[in-house]
Amino acid sequence: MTSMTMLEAINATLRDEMARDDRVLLLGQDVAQLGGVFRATEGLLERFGPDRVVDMPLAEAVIVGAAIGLAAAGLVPVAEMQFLGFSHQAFHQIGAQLARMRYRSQGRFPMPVVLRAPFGGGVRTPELHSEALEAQFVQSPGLQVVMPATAADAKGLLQTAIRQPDPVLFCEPLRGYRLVRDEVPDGDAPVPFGTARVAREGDDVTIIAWSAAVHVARRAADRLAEENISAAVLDLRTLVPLDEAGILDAVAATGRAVVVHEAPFTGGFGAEVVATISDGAFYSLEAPVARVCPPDTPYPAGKIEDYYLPSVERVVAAARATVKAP
Amino acid sequence: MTSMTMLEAINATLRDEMARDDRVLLLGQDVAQLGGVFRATEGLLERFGPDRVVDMPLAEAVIVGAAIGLAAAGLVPVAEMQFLGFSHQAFHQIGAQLARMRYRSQGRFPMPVVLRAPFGGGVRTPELHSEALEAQFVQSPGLQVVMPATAADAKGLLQTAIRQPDPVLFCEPLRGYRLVRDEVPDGDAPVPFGTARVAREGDDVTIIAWSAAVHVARRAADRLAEENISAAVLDLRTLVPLDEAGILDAVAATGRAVVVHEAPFTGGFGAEVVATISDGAFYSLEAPVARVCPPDTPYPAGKIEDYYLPSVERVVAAARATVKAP
Amino acid sequence: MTALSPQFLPEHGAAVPRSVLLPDGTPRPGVVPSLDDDQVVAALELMLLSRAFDEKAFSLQRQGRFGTFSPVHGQEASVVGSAFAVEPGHDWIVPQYRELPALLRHGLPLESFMQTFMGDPRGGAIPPGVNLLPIQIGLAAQLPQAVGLAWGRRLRGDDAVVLVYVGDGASSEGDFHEACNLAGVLRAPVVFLLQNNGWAISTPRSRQSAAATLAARAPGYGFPGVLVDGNDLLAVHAVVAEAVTRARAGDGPTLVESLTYRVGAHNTADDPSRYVPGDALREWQERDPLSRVRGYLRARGSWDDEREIHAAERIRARIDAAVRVVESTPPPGAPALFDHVSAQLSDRQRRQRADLLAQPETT
Amino acid sequence: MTALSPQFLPEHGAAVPRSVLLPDGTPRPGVVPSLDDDQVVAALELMLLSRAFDEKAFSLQRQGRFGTFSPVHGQEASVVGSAFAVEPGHDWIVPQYRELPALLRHGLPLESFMQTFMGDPRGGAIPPGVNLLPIQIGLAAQLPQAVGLAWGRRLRGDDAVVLVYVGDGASSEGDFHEACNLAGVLRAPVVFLLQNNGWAISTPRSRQSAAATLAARAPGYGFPGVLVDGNDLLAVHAVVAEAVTRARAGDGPTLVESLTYRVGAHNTADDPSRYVPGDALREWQERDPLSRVRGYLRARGSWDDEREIHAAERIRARIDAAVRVVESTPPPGAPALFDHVSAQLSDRQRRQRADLLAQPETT
Ligand SMILES: Cc1ncc(C[n+]2csc(CCOP(=O)(O)OP(=O)(O)O)c2C)c(N)n1
Ligand SMILES: Cc1ncc(C[n+]2csc(CCOP(=O)(O)OP(=O)(O)O)c2C)c(N)n1
Ligand SMILES: [Mg+2]
Ligand SMILES: [Mg+2]
Repeated sequence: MTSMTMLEAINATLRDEMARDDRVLLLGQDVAQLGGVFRATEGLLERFGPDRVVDMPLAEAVIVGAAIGLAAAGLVPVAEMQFLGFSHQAFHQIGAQLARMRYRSQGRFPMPVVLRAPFGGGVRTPELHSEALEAQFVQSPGLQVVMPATAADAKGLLQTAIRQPDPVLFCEPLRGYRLVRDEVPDGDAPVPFGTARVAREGDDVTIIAWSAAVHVARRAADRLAEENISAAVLDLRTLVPLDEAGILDAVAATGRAVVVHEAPFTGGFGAEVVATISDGAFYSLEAPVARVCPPDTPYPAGKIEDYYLPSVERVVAAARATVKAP
Repeated sequence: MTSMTMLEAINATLRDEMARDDRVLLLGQDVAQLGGVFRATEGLLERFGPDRVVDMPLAEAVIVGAAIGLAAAGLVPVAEMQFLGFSHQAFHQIGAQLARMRYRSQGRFPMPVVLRAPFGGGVRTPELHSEALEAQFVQSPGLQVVMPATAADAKGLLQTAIRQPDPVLFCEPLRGYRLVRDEVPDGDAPVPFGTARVAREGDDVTIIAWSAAVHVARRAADRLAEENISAAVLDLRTLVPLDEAGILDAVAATGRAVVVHEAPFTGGFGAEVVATISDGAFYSLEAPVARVCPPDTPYPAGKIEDYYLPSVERVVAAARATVKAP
Repeated sequence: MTALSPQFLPEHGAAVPRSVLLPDGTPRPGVVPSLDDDQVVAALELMLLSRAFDEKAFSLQRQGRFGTFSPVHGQEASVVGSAFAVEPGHDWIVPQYRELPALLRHGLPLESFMQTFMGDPRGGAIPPGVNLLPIQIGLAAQLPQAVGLAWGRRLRGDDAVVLVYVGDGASSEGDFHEACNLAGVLRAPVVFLLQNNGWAISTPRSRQSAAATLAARAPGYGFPGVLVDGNDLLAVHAVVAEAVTRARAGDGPTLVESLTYRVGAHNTADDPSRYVPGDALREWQERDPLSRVRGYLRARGSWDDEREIHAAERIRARIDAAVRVVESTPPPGAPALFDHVSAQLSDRQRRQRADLLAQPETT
Repeated sequence: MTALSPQFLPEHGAAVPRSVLLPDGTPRPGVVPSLDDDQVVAALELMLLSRAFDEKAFSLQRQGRFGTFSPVHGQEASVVGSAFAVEPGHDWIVPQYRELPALLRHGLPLESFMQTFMGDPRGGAIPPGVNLLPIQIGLAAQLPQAVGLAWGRRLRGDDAVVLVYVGDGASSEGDFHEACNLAGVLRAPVVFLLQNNGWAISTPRSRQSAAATLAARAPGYGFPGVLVDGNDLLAVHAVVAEAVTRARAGDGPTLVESLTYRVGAHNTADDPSRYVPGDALREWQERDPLSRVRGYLRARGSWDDEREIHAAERIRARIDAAVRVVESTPPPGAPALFDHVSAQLSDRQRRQRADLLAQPETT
């Protein structure tokens, strides 16, 4: 085990995967010479050379499109979207192309492509850099959506993402890059997709979250403990595939749940979590599942960002209300 | 009242709105000379001339982007995406630009823009023409998502879409263009957004749907009636804004509900409907809300399309199971 | 203040198309054909097959036995001439959707192509060793993929060239620009074959772009651009072959604008009489690419009526056989929804699959 | 087979930048400046303001009083020279994000600009009569909008011209292509001012495109393209003024590539020493656009040390006043999340708003 920030874990994992498999190559804006605007790819150009760490022109669609072609040529591209918000420029290459290529070609062209994309609030970015857009990608059958919350999972899920043969959108929380630090297993430790992680045990209510919101949920659970409310925290890790059984078990154990995320309320992935619980745990549910998430407004400017994002207080309040519900 | 197909209703409404307000103009691929690949804009070039009915180059992003600029210049653009699937090429101009322009400019530039887009299954189109993508657009705060099921609503909702000052994604069901025919009110009959329509009364279960799926729901309700199950059908008409009160009332009346849509299961807007019901009608709900929708697979080729789309039989089976649930 | 006026003017985008054959098939003095007679005969037979298939597809479609199909009619020299400049099994072809004969030459079974247009997902299967990406419905989306493929093959150490097709309409998409620009930066071994057939459904080329030629875009990406008479098999072949040679040698991409014409409907659902001016159509009909090749070969004694009749028979037999095969193939069932979606289905997908198979029959 | 080789070659994209002033500010023989001395003085003062603001912004940012900001340093002639060619209150400017002095000249309060970079949504407000679209973070997305705006103003019957800025990096986006192409088709009254400052964050121009110049793309859209020395205020002004005249007269768009250099960091979060070669930087520092204008005006007796000192004082006072105003403005509260989202909030949004206001304080 080594203590690492998420950024360090991602950088080290990219390095190790590139060393392990010479078909792996990185492409994106500013990933080579600069080592990425957040230094996620720092040192990799020097180590692996310009054929494997490639600065691309400023054009997201051709970054994803080229990754599709590279995969068809037998390579394993890991492409960076400088920010998830700018993956919109490549949206037509993702759901309709990348995610469907295996299906369209009836298996001839599997797409072992990883799209890494930082996102998420709390760091006062300029406009369009922080949006939590995960729910816009889950309706692209064939695409897996991965959202690590810890440095250990950043490594384990990125190993899996690079090694398995289907496309992955790998969302990295900006807030976690340097602030999240935890013990990362050394060597091979791939984390299978579709296995949620119990981040904290608890009996009274289950708080379900992913990415940076997991840490909000944990802090809320700490706060709830002071009120003698025992809150479990479930970190989904991957939205597609979804660990339905893990969710249902966790909710069955407490009978009450709260979902927390950074995307706007209406149509956020929280709705899918609520619906999944409603489908599978209807009869064990004792109160409606609360959703703590931003309102249906555009991601705001820095000075009012804290009002928008789910706060520890709001999660605590929602959990408390859920527990107190008849 | 005049009996019309949806296509006729749309064509007539565009014509009348253009006659009413000379700021309204149409732009899109093949909308002028050809009158649209489905003839939705037939005759409008002849009537209003080439400054108001404009054939655009084959580039969706610039169609939406230009509409933004036209609106900033004081016009009321109605832009056609030839198929909703190709709005992906313009995705970055929709959520991050069109939907946010009023907010970004703090009210200086309202965006009275309508994006019309045919979509939906059942007509054996080539790839990428049929996908139900509505859930990918509901996470764009500022954008309204409108999904008429009838010719009357196609008119009434399109009138509202053109006359109110904020951007609208107006999704037109391909299957309904010529097959759906009903009585359309003459003259002014705008249908307010956010008001669901009770398409059929019923006591035992509420089937909630939008767009072409409303007709599947109605046929299922007919079938259920033969089994002495009285099913109500609620047509949401608009997903954003959502008629939460209408949904809750309809579900409270029966205590049981089924949601039907053409988009894939995971993260489809059905999840939001289930979550909305769970939030607001938890204690009156007697069984889990069933979701009848396609599996999490790519929109398929024509020969297997019928297995994919929600069928009358599947809706009937789901409603029956919901009613029989303890 | 002329010392400050633009260095680049619209008229700099103009060019006279390169050509080899005069309209009657006579070679221009001094040009050496880049294909020998056997090759030209093979090319002509492929063009004839394409023309015959267009007709068959229309008639099947009218009988409800075929889906929406876009004929090649008028563009046969453009498609076949270019396809003959790359090597099946080694080079790659990345199609738009109107290039049937190129796909056949590269090894796609006619049956697969037909299945696709009959709504059978299994038509998408591309046999191993057949170097094609699937046909593309999302216009221009194939171009970034083609550049990545060319780049990737070079990284993998082979000298394959990628020939990618795109229409005049699709060339207005952002993907066209992004792909050309990246190809220039990487000097990727790719040839962009822009088929300017005058139309994007009902939108004429003049309304698609104000550029004098689309080939003129190439210097803006740092590589050569060439305008060629797209109804001239030998000219298209020669120009593309030269581009392929450059690409293979590591000298980067070329943009080839093949000036041709869609002689007929956009597809089986289209009514071109609503927008195509009659005289333009007649003029281009007279410039039929098949006649030109026939004229060329006849003058060289390599083609005659008898050969034409035999070719037509063989072609009809091949097409009829393919129709029989695909029409007698049992339709795919519901499980096909889940085939090839991903290497492994998720728990949820497995449950969906089971539920679906347990469902009552669909009506 | 040279008779068939490409008509368009990479080298056709090369050009020598248009210029008016030599590096020391001496006008080239024979060129008549397009701005009178009062105008040039006003332009210089705006350039000085811009330079001073860059410094202020960096120091405020270091103190945590300002957000991520992209300085104009090195590009002042390019931004100011072009902005002086359009008429505030009549013509429109559509910015990318690195054009502060152009926005100021068109009437945006410095305070608004600062508010934006301090994370206050109210900074986005553009006063009525100030003809600007908001700054753009989604690169190149402003270009289609600018074309629509130009088209729309013409439809509304006025002869306004739209001047839209775009970076060399952003010019690789599909939106660049789609917008230029549509502008050509419509002959829209728009001037594309491409600021080629050598970098897109760490990506050098040579890695952004293989084109010899980016102005060479214009013929591919059917309109003129011009390469101009972007560090030469008078050359940029003259070239853009000519383009504006053309646009206003109905003769369509122009692509102006302004060749300049980002002398410093991409933004306050960037460390250019990781990638900018020192000699290039020094070379461009010597070609400082401000010095050139100073030299020009001094030689004409219209500028001296005293004027410089006075200007600096006025500028400092203006900036300090703006800082005071914005720092003493009470911060926006939670309700600002909902302001200007739409004409009317939905029931759901109203409930969300009420819930949020009833929530405990956020930490
Ligand atoms: C991205 C996208 N937008 C729109 C369409 C609808 N569409 C199908 S074919 C076509 C015209 C294509 O014109 P062109 O590229 O010139 O090819 P051609 O049909 O002439 O071979 C259009 C607009 C599409 N398939 N994809
Ligand atoms: C669509 C999009 N992709 C990526 C980014 C991230 N980004 C911000 S500035 C920048 C470089 C811009 O370069 P250029 O257009 O040359 O403008 P300059 O900064 O040189 O003025 C990048 C990549 C963005 N803002 N938008
Ligand atoms: Mg065409
Ligand atoms: Mg730049």
